[in-house]
Amino acid sequence: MLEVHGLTVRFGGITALDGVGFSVRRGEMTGLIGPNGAGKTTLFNCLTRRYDADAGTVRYEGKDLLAVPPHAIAAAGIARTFQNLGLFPHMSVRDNVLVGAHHRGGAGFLTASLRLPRVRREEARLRAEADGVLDRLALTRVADHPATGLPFGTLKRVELARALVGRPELLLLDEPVNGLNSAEVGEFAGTLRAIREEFDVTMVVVEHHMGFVMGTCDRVVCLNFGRKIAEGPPAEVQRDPEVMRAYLGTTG
Amino acid sequence: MVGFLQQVVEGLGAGAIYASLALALVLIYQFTGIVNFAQGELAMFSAYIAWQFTAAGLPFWPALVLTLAVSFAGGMLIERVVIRPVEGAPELTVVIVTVGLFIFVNAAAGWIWSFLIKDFPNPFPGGALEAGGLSVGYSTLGVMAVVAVVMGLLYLLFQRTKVGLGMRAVAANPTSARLVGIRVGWTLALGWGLAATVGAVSGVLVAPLLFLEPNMMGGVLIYAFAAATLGGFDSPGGAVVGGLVVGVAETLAGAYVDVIGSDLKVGVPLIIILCILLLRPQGLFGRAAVERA
Amino acid sequence: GREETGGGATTAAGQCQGQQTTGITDTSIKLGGIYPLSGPASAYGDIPKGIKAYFDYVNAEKNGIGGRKVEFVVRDDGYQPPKAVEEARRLVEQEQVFALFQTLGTPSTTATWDYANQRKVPQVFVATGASKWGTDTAHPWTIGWQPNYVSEARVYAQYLKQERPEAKVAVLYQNDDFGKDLFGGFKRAIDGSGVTVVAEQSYEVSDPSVDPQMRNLAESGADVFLNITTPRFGSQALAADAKNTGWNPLHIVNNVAASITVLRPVGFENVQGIVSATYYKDPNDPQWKNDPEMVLYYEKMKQYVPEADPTVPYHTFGWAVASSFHKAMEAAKCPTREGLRDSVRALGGVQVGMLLPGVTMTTGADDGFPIESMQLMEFKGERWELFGDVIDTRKEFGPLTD
Amino acid sequence: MSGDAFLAVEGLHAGYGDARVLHGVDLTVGRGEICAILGPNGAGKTTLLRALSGMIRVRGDVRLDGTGLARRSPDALARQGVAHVPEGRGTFMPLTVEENLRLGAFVRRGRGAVGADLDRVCAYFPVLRTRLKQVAGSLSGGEQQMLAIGRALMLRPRLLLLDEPSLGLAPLVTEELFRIVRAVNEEERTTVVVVEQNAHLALGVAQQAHVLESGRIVLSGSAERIRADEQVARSYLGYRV
Amino acid sequence: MSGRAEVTEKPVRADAPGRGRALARIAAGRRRWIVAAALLAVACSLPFQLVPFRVFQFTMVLVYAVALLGLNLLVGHAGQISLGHGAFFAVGAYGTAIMLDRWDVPHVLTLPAAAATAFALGLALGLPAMRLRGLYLALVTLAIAIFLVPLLKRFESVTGGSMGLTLGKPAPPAWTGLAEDQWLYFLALAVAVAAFLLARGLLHSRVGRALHAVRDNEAAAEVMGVRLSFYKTLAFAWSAMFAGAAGSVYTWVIGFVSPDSFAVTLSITLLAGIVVGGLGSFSGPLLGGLFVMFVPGISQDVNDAAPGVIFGLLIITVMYVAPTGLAGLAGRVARSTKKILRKE
Ligand SMILES: Nc1ncnc2c1ncn2[C@@H]1O[C@H](COP(=O)(O)OP(=O)(O)OP(=O)(O)O)[C@@H](O)[C@H]1O
Ligand SMILES: Nc1ncnc2c1ncn2[C@@H]1O[C@H](COP(=O)(O)OP(=O)(O)OP(=O)(O)O)[C@@H](O)[C@H]1O
Ligand SMILES: [Mg+2]
Ligand SMILES: [Mg+2]
Repeated sequence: MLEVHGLTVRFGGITALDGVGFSVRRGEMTGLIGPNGAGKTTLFNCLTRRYDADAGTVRYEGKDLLAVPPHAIAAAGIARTFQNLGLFPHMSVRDNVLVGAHHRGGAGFLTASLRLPRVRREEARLRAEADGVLDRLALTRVADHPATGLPFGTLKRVELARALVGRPELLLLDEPVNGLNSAEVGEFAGTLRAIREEFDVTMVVVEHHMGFVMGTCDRVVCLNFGRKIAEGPPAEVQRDPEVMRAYLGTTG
Repeated sequence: MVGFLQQVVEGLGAGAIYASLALALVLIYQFTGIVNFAQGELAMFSAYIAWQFTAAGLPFWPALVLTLAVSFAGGMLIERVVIRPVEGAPELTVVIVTVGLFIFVNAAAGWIWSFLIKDFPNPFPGGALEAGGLSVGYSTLGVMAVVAVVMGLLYLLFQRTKVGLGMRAVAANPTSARLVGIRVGWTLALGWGLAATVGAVSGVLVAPLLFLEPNMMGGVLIYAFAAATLGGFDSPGGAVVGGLVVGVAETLAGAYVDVIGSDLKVGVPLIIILCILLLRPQGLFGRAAVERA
Repeated sequence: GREETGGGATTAAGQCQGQQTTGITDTSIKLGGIYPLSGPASAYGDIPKGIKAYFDYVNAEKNGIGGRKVEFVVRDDGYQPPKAVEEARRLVEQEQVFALFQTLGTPSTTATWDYANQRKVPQVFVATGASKWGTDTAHPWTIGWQPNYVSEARVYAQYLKQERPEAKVAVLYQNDDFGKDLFGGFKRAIDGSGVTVVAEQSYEVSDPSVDPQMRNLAESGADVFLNITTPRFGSQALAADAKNTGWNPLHIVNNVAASITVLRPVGFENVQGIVSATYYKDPNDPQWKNDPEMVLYYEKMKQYVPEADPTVPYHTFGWAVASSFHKAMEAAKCPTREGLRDSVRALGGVQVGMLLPGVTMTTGADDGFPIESMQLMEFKGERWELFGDVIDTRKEFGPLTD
Repeated sequence: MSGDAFLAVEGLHAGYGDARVLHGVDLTVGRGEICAILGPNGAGKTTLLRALSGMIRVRGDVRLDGTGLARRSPDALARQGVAHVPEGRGTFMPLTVEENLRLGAFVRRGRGAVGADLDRVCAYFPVLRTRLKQVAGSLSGGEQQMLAIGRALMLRPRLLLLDEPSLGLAPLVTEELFRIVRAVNEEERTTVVVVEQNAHLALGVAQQAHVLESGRIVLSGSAERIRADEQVARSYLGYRV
Repeated sequence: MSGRAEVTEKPVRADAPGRGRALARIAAGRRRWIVAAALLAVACSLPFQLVPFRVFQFTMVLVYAVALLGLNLLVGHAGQISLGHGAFFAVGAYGTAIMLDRWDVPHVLTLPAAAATAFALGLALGLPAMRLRGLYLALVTLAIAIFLVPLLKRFESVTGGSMGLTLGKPAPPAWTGLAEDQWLYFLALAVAVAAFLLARGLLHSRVGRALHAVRDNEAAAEVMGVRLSFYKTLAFAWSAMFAGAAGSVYTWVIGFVSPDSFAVTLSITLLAGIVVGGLGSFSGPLLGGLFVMFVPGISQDVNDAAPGVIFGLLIITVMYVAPTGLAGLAGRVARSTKKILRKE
């Protein structure tokens, strides 16, 4: 479904990604790990066209993803969450989630301002769907709360809901279990597995929580200094000496 | 050719005036992140204070020193009394407060000193330096020199001093600034005080050239905005270069492009700014904000 | 209340029967004025202080105008026409004024005169010199006072035609109704003579400085410079002319910027020999030091508006226009709005103390301009020196039609 | 224990506007101790640290080394030697990494000592040394987290408040982090309050620990006792790294 | 809107409380309609209760409210600052004036034409301008507003130059039996209500959310599929359109346009009006209109020697008391009275 080839991104003197290549199969859950500053988030930013690649190709469902304009990524079926949260602070949780469904609506300035029946129907449909996802992620109670002032863990869930309501085929999660205690991580891992079935979505997850990665991912890619240093089933990567040296340390 | 060069020189002279106020704008923007609409009026008010001192019989230079001191204190006071209550409010709220301040100061000056033009002493000699057919007024040279000095001092302040670092930290993230022990309130007040002082320098430079009355700085403010926008709102050097570019462009366009004429010459800086900003949205010397998802 | 007429005890009887008496009783008369007390034009906001001083003095010491105490309500329009409309309506409908006495500025007056004329409210002695107040026939209730800008332009044109028949003139003018009117009048007045305009530059009130314009004008090598500006720009233009030693034209400055207060900051040594024209007395001019009206003015200003500075010429202007109103009201046959309307249109050589000797107010069926005479003056030493005769532009150029 | 209480908190109430979050928290931390706070998502851990560093208004008594601190502003507390690594890191985005670090030592005097500490922090987190002139906003999430910790250490604090310091750090760095915390604690007798989801590591360095739930402390004790608690084990120690 | 929602949050099932809240929302929605209807009724009765001069004042309040509604769309909802909206107001006003003056276009037709002109101009200027951020955009729009004044003076044959144009006002049809002031008031009211409904529709939709998203976090909005340039440019154009429509009604009401009526002060007044009224709120434009209309007069009543001193102080004070605008203040007051009432 996703094929990354020789992807390189530079910022001034820093090479954040250096010829990275891997592929993701449909339905698979891929873990992306690596030391801080290895280029994981940068890779996500490339896939969602926030950054331009200096070299390399990305094919998504056979299309050249790097030729897709940033705002069309969502419609192409890719959604993501952000490492440091990318919510809309002055909007309610529900509205935040509804923005995730933006590309699925068709109302324009004129039709919306006139409140045509078509627009109302579409609005009602998306609202129902958003409420469904909020419910699914146990966010109903905070649906009308503005997206500031909620605990970090909750906000991470709001981001997930926002991504899901866009009905993505490929979901990119950047450190989703940050700030959760281990029981919550376990719960979240369960939710994620269920969602994967329910929404039939392929996922790439960046995470430093190795328990979570080992427990949920089918395959793991490890980056270091912008280069891929390992790829394979979690248990294998975990034992990889270079991964241990660069990333996991001894307790791995 | 000499005529052309002379126009350029005159444009630089006008530009230096715009730059002088732009420096104060940039200063405030640097550490509060707002544009201060009242900056020009505060400069005008400082000029009146200087006038009041000289009218009371003080010689120019002591009057100037006193004025700078009063302006500094006044700037700090304004921050404490007027800006402080809206600290932390949305940015536009603060901007509108400065609009209110603009209206207030302008009206107050008229009320106190009337709208009659005041006789303001010129600190620089009247003549002009003649060289190669060009003539540059001593006051123009004086203004340029002062602006250059102020710019240099501001640069040192921002980049080389702890106070400057603290100010930039406050602008970047007031909450964190507090956490590392910066007295945010006082830093902001200090910033306003400094900006008012720089503004006072501008007002005193401008008053003998444009003639002192309450509306003196209105037009200058507009051009100072243009200068700061062009140069980048976070760079003192940019403000000065921006001011000079605006001054020269406007002068030349008014003089040589007939369709523009003197009535539409205000449009020239506009077009330059648009063109430059489209290429560099952060202004000529401004730093682009780093954005990470 | 929303009644149309009859605000007070009716004093209209006989031939005045049935005329409007809103705002006037046997003991009072209520006037409303609109000025920019705030905003960029607030310098003109000093005018009503002079008016107030005059009316307070008349009320207290002369038992008002013909026994009627004057109440003068001032409203602020910030020099914005929509605000002027609002304030005019407030004065007429809520304050129930007898007349609008002075609305300042061409735009504000233009925005309100349809209303005033529809409601048949006198709008007298408006504070703007546009020529349309006198030439327009559809607005009989509105009339100006000060010499219109075209007349003033004619005075300068006349002077040049006589003294410098071959003059090449450079003009700086404010790009608004005032500058355009005066400059347009000048161009028409020199039409067909040897006097020519060789360079013109305009400026906006929002410009910081007119230095660039002055530079361009200097290049023209003109031998006369006509300075059509408001005070601060007037000073700037005078200073620029003085600074430029390579260009020494005859400098004519228009009346609006001719006050001593505009010249002083430039330095008297730099403004010797400049020419202007005037119609009322400058409070800063030593030659009026012992003039009885000026003495009275200083005394009453100090007495009734002690916080105002009597040397501000706008105060003097206000005093002059208020005393002009006094005369016009006294001359009215009926103490009614119609009476005032007719009176201001039938002034016959009315003398007003604060006007220059020889300058009088005259209007008639075919003449809607109360003051049309001015006298030229030249700056010498520390004061203006009047020279030549008072020029009655009506006589010289014929009535103004437009 | 309370005989040498360096930080003593009594009946602490705090919240945001109408929302009350902490309902009377009592807590003492001995001089030179490390104290770990555990608790579920939304329990009020961040709020507690914010209250301790003066970022939010509080009701109740907070004493640092005997002096009352409640209602002091964060900058005053920083001058008292309280350093806070806040949730969200509080990076000065447009400033360089070096400027960020130097700001950590803003209230200290003596250029030399500050320079030495800069070196020390760079030794702790070698990535930062290579990035000193880089704009801090462009750092990766984990790098910014290191920067935040480094900035707090630059103060040479007497009391160090760490809000989920391991957030976004790679496992190797997380371990290193706790070694650093212990080292700082031992070398400088810095008292530390650490909120941490990685309970294993936190309890590993801490002498005492508290569990916060819904704004109340529901369990306190020595680190070993807490570690042994069954409920804690289920909630916080389940997933082993 | 829901400042008091539960904040202590634990993963919960959505059940009764969720449903109850939905019901409450519907009830609140109905209440809002009742309030709106009452407000409209009051608005319709105003011209029969007040002296013509007051009616005129309220007509102008509505004119400003329409312009502020547009500005609110841009500044409050899309987060883009414009210091040049007076220019679009002027374009609408002058467009109408020129149509009336040169071609005798019937009054009603001038409004859509003027609004369309402003829209087109907004679009044309929005395309390049929307590449700019915050302050830079604000200052470029300010420059546009400044430039417009000499431009209007330059093309004297069309615009009447600095003398401006004087125009006739729309006459009330005989069947209405209304006076001119009342008729103008109702025209302005109709335009305001229409503008309000349009803006409401816009904001309670996908488009409105997209604008809010752009305002709050551009990067995230784009990832969600919001095309930044499109939404920013169209928000600018729509906002210009509202300002243009307001300008058109202005010309009907005042019957006179001149360049000096549309100087920079107008643009700054508009921005101040919407910030004082309350950015991003529905009542903000109306409250802002009331402020812009009535406060200068009040200032003069307090101090007629220098009304600016009072006006400036009032702006500062309002921002001090109500940093999020009068609408926010009104909301706070309403909430706390409700709370007090409930406690009784
Ligand atoms: N806009 C930018 N400008 C300059 N450098 C950048 C920029 N974005 C990323 N970098 C650099 O690229 C490197 C990779 O960053 P990235 O955010 O991809 O790391 P990461 O693998 O996600 O790390 P972490 O686990 O800490 O989140 C970092 O060293 C960072 O400093
Ligand atoms: N800025 C704020 N405004 C309003 N409410 C807030 C704010 N910050 C936190 N809260 C509320 O305070 C409560 C406690 O939050 P806090 O952030 O202290 O929890 P936490 O234990 O740190 O959770 P986490 O593990 O997710 O970081 C939450 O219910 C939250 O909604
Ligand atoms: Mg990352
Ligand atoms: Mg927290």
